[in-house]
Amino acid sequence: GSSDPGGKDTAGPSGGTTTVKVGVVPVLDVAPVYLGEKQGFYADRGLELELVPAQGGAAIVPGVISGQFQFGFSNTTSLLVARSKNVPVKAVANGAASTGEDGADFAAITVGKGSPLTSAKQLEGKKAAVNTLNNVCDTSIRESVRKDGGDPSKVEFVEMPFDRMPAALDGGQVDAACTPEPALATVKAAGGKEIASNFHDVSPDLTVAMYFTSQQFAGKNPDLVKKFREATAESLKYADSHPEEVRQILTTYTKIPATLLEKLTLPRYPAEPDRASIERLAELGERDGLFEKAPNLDELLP
Amino acid sequence: MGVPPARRTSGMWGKALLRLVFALALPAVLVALWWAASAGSTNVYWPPLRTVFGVFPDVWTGERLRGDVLPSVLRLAAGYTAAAVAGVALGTVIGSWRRVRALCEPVLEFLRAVPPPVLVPVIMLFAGIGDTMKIAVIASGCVWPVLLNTVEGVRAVDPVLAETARSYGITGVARLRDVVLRSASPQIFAGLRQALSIGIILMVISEMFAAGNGLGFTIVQFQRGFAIPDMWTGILLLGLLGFLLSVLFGLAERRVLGWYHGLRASGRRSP
Amino acid sequence: MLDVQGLHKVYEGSGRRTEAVRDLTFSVAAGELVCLVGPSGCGKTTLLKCVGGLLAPTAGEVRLAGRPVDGPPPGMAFVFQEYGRSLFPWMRVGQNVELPLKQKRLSRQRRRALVADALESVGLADAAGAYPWQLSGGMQQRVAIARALAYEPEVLLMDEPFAAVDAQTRAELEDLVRRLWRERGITILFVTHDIDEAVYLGERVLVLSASPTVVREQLKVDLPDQRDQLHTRVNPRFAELRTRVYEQVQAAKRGR
Amino acid sequence: MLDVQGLHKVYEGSGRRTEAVRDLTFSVAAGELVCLVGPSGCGKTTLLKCVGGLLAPTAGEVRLAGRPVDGPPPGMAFVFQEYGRSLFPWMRVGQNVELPLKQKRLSRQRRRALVADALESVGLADAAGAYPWQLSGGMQQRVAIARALAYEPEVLLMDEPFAAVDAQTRAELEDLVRRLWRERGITILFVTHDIDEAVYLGERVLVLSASPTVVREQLKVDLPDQRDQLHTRVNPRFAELRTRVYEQVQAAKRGR
Amino acid sequence: MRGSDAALGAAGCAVFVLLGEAVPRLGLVDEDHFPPACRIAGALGRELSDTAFWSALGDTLTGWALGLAIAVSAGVVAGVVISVVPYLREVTASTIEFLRPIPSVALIPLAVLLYGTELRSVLLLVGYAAFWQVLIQVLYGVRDVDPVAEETARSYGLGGWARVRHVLWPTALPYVMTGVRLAAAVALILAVTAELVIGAPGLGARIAVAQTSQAVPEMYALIVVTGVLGLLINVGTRAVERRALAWHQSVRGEVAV
Ligand SMILES: Nc1ncnc2c1ncn2[C@@H]1O[C@H](COP(=O)(O)OP(=O)(O)OP(=O)(O)O)[C@@H](O)[C@H]1O
Ligand SMILES: Nc1ncnc2c1ncn2[C@@H]1O[C@H](COP(=O)(O)OP(=O)(O)OP(=O)(O)O)[C@@H](O)[C@H]1O
Ligand SMILES: [Mg+2]
Ligand SMILES: [Mg+2]
Repeated sequence: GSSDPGGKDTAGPSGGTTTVKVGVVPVLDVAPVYLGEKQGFYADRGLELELVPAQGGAAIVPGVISGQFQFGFSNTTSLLVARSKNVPVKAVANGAASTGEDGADFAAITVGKGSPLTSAKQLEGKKAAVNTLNNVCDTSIRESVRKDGGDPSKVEFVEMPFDRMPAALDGGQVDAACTPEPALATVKAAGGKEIASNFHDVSPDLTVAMYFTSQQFAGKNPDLVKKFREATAESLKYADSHPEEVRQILTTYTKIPATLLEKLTLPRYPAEPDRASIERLAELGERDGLFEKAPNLDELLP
Repeated sequence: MGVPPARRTSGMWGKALLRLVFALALPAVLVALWWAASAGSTNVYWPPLRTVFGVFPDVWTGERLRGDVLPSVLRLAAGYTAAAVAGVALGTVIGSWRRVRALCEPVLEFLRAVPPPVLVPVIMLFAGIGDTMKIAVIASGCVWPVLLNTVEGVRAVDPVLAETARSYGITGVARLRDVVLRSASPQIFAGLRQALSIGIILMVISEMFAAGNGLGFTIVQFQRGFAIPDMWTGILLLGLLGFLLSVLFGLAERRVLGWYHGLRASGRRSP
Repeated sequence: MLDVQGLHKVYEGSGRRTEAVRDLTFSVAAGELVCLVGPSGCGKTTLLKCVGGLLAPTAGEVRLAGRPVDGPPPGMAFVFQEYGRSLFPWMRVGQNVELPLKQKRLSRQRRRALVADALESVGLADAAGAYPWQLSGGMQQRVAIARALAYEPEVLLMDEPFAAVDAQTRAELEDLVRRLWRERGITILFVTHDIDEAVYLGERVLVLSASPTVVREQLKVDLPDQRDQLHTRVNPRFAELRTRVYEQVQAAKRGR
Repeated sequence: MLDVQGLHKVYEGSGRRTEAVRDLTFSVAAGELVCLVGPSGCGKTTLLKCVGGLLAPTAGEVRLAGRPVDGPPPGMAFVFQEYGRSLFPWMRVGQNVELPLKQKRLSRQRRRALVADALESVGLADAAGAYPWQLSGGMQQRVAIARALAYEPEVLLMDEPFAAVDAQTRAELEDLVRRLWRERGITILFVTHDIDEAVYLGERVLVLSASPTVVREQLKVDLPDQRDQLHTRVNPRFAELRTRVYEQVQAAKRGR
Repeated sequence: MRGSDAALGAAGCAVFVLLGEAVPRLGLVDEDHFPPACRIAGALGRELSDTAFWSALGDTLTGWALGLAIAVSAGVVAGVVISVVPYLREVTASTIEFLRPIPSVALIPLAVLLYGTELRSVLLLVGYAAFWQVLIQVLYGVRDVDPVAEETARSYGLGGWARVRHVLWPTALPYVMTGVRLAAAVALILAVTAELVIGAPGLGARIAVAQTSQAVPEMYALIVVTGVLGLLINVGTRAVERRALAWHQSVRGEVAV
């Protein structure tokens, strides 16, 4: 294998269209690319998408860096952390954003059925589950606690995959959890409650995740990147205005049970990342020690 | 007419020195190769070995050693011991009775094939998210090589030895302790050695879930935090830990299997 | 004491079927010393294992002291033809001899004495600390004998126990066995290929036919009870008996 | 042909040091049949293994046809005292006998013939398809002998090869060995505990002392070359020789 | 006899399934998180009728079989060479012990870096993990050669290769069979894990999707599939063993009597 990020072997033009591999996490956030592909937004620009579902950054970032994927999907904080360690990632398009409605976001701090906890402040001295430590979940929960007048350093964080959180809440192994959809709907269906909208608390327009590529690839293939960005922006716009189709497309690449599907709160899919919210996230990250020095956003953002 | 004692001791030192050279030669060559191959690397995931060595002392001293390595090693010890005991006990039962084996084997084979990363959540349901869970995960992976090797070792007891024991009324615990387990011990040790490295691997996997400290936890954090050289130091440390444990294991093995090594060596041309 | 009735044994497996023993009927009185001879492969070991409860007969029955044998009876010792493989390689010689005694719940002191005694009597007093695989073939065989003797059995089954020792040692061991037998009143079933040995040792010699095996002849050895290597072997009756047995074995071998 | 010079062998390991052979010097002419007798544990097997290049002596030298032995010389066959363990349990009897022949690159046809012949001559023609562990002790030993014979060796080392067979078979095998030796002019070193056998078979009998071992006596067997079980054994010279050897063995054993 | 074994095995499985039904039904764990066996069976039925499932199964099996084949052949060859060549064992011991405990999961970034989510990436991880299982078993197995058998072979002038083939290999075979059984499961585990984490197509990727989608019964159904695969693989290796080791005490001892 070569570390040449040109992606020649897979991204070579074939009859006018170029195949690009995109590493994605099979969750709600990436519905727009699936939808956009179906709608032909990418094909219109001569792009053929090959969407490769992976579990997370551990697989996607090295894949993009080495050119095995041309683009990848990642949450914003991870990209900030990567950037701060001089990993040459470059955001190219927006991913998903907070709904901007407190109490009706697509992710929330939840507690199990019958829990006495009702507000973020009460998390002091309690255990909260996050999918990865030192990432957007704990940063945002800390912010929620802070905003509620509590001391975030007193919250204990435990790492576990989102899908285990409903079980952990029920079993009393953790007191609260950072649950995006569909874990959120699962918790609610089991009688759990939302006690705060942690993403919203960071910024109502929080850009939670973005699509990115490697700096090298972006430098060598500005055209391709531009096409991808445009197509993605169009897809995002389309998705934002056609929530039913989003729900529909979810059934093609996820196995979300039909009973949950209707209850899901969808994220917003703005066409462009919200720089202010990302700056806020970087500030919080620096404060929580995710990185020593806030990364240069100009290098990261498109 | 023996070798004079002075020469014998110097021979002993010579042997120890030779063993040291044997142990270090190949690693030295490999490290040199790695060093040379990675020297000019700019790839973040493939840092120059020099950088890795450079950060090693900073990463793995003081607090980390006590706060991360020690708990991991303790969990490993607990899980490994549990697996060894369970594997040998269960293996002896299954190996001794064909019908028990026929009854249990399908279910065991089923469980054996379930990947730990998907098994961990299930174990979490029953064992919570604390150390119990991690120990259970380690044990659940280590047990297989011990179990399989014990079963096969027990099945292969020399029929003449088995008959000897039977004819002298050596049954029950004595038969188990003095005949069956001893006879199977070379194979059991093969399993125990396998389990050792699997234990380390599962220690890492178990700490990828719901952990707050530990060697595996730290490595995963480094990986997620893109502290790639630090991550490599963690991998090196895992290797070192494996090597260290295998040296200890070798000492134990030499004690327990002394008879076996002597027996097998008795056919070699020069003793 | 020991009753073998219509014993029949067929080995089956790995694509082979061997009728090792066709029909054996004989009995051994309590405290008797019976020698078994017969052509190689005729089923002596098979018979001994059936008597010792180590092998289930295909048909027929073995009774010991009136009770049918369906497992090794207590108070029985077995010296295997495969002496080397019947010693536990992970135990030193002393431990090998001691192990069955532990099972008998003897005191440590008594065990020590018995082990030392038995090893002494087979001429291996100074090999107690060696592993079996550090010994020569003959020494291993003597360890196996020592183990059986130390056990102080009531019934002793020996399968060519002196095959690997030199003539002189063999003579000594023969006398040892006879002495123990006379002193303790043990019942002994002794398989041997050495016809002189069979006649010298036994009260009775059983000659087996070639496989599929039946009892070809039972010979009472009417030599005086007190035997010794020098006089007994030159006794004309001894010569007669040994010639008789030899003829029978020869006939048995040809007779297949 | 074979020269053993000041052979010395010490076993060390697992907390024991045994001086098995102290100082052995003797030689065997090409085409000679020499029998070795000596007390159990005196180092006969050790000696044989040194001669066969399987064991490195602690001191001294073994030369075969002028060349020092430092590994098994080609054209040599060995019948081990532990016959049972020297047969490969994963091969059937026929394959066990055939394996060394394959190594000699004989044609398939020739191998077949040799295997069938050898098995026939030890009386195991119909056991070719059995696994060794399906055979009786004596049968296993005969397979080991058949393997050595089929190999058509120039030098044949046999370590108590007839210990587990009955008297009649033993006599037949003795005659077989003598016949092959005479026909093929093989050099044979033959370890036995049976003194009659040593005298009957050998051109010369070497009596070893007890361990630590030296050569105690070398006895030329001046019996006629043409021997047979009936006449040779009643030859008065035979009786003289065997008494002589017996005395030596007895003395050797006491002499420790 | 073979039939009664199968019946016993089926009985064991039945008890296991009943346990899987009873534990959630009795409320020992929450049904939502550990669905009873019948619901898993339902999900399994849906999976089995989905063509995508079958192609995923095919992908997983391809990765498994190739990875296992590589690991077994490399492990056997390396093990034999290391044991046969003088001093090689001493020289390589420390390196082997160093490399063995390095978890494949830690190598995932490296694998992705080299091969992306292609099959080769899965093969690297599968091969790396399964190789050690075979190697260690071979090393221990080779050591088990009976000295008398070895001497016999040498005395008859069997050369190096013939000794490996006729003495060393049959002796080590029981160990190797255990090694292959261990490796087969590890290879399956790693194939699924690699797919799960790096998203190479296969059962693992489907499990990942089921997990992130909160489709609990589907996830368990897929886990059951991997377990059943392991079971079938074992049936296969046992059958091979019965033929290849017919001479060995472990097999013949259970045939007789
Ligand atoms: N485990 C076995 N499986 C199959 N056949 C066997 C087995 N053991 C013995 N036999 C067969 O049974 C017959 C009798 O064997 P046995 O060992 O009883 O003979 P034996 O009289 O002790 O002979 P020997 O004097 O040579 O020791 C032989 O033909 C042998 O091939
Ligand atoms: N592998 C070994 N390790 C240590 N000591 C050994 C080993 N093999 C033999 N010996 C010792 O060497 C001495 C001679 O043994 P050897 O086997 O040569 O005797 P032998 O003459 O063949 O006896 P036998 O007639 O009983 O077979 C014995 O005292 C024995 O204990
Ligand atoms: Mg027998
Ligand atoms: Mg010997």
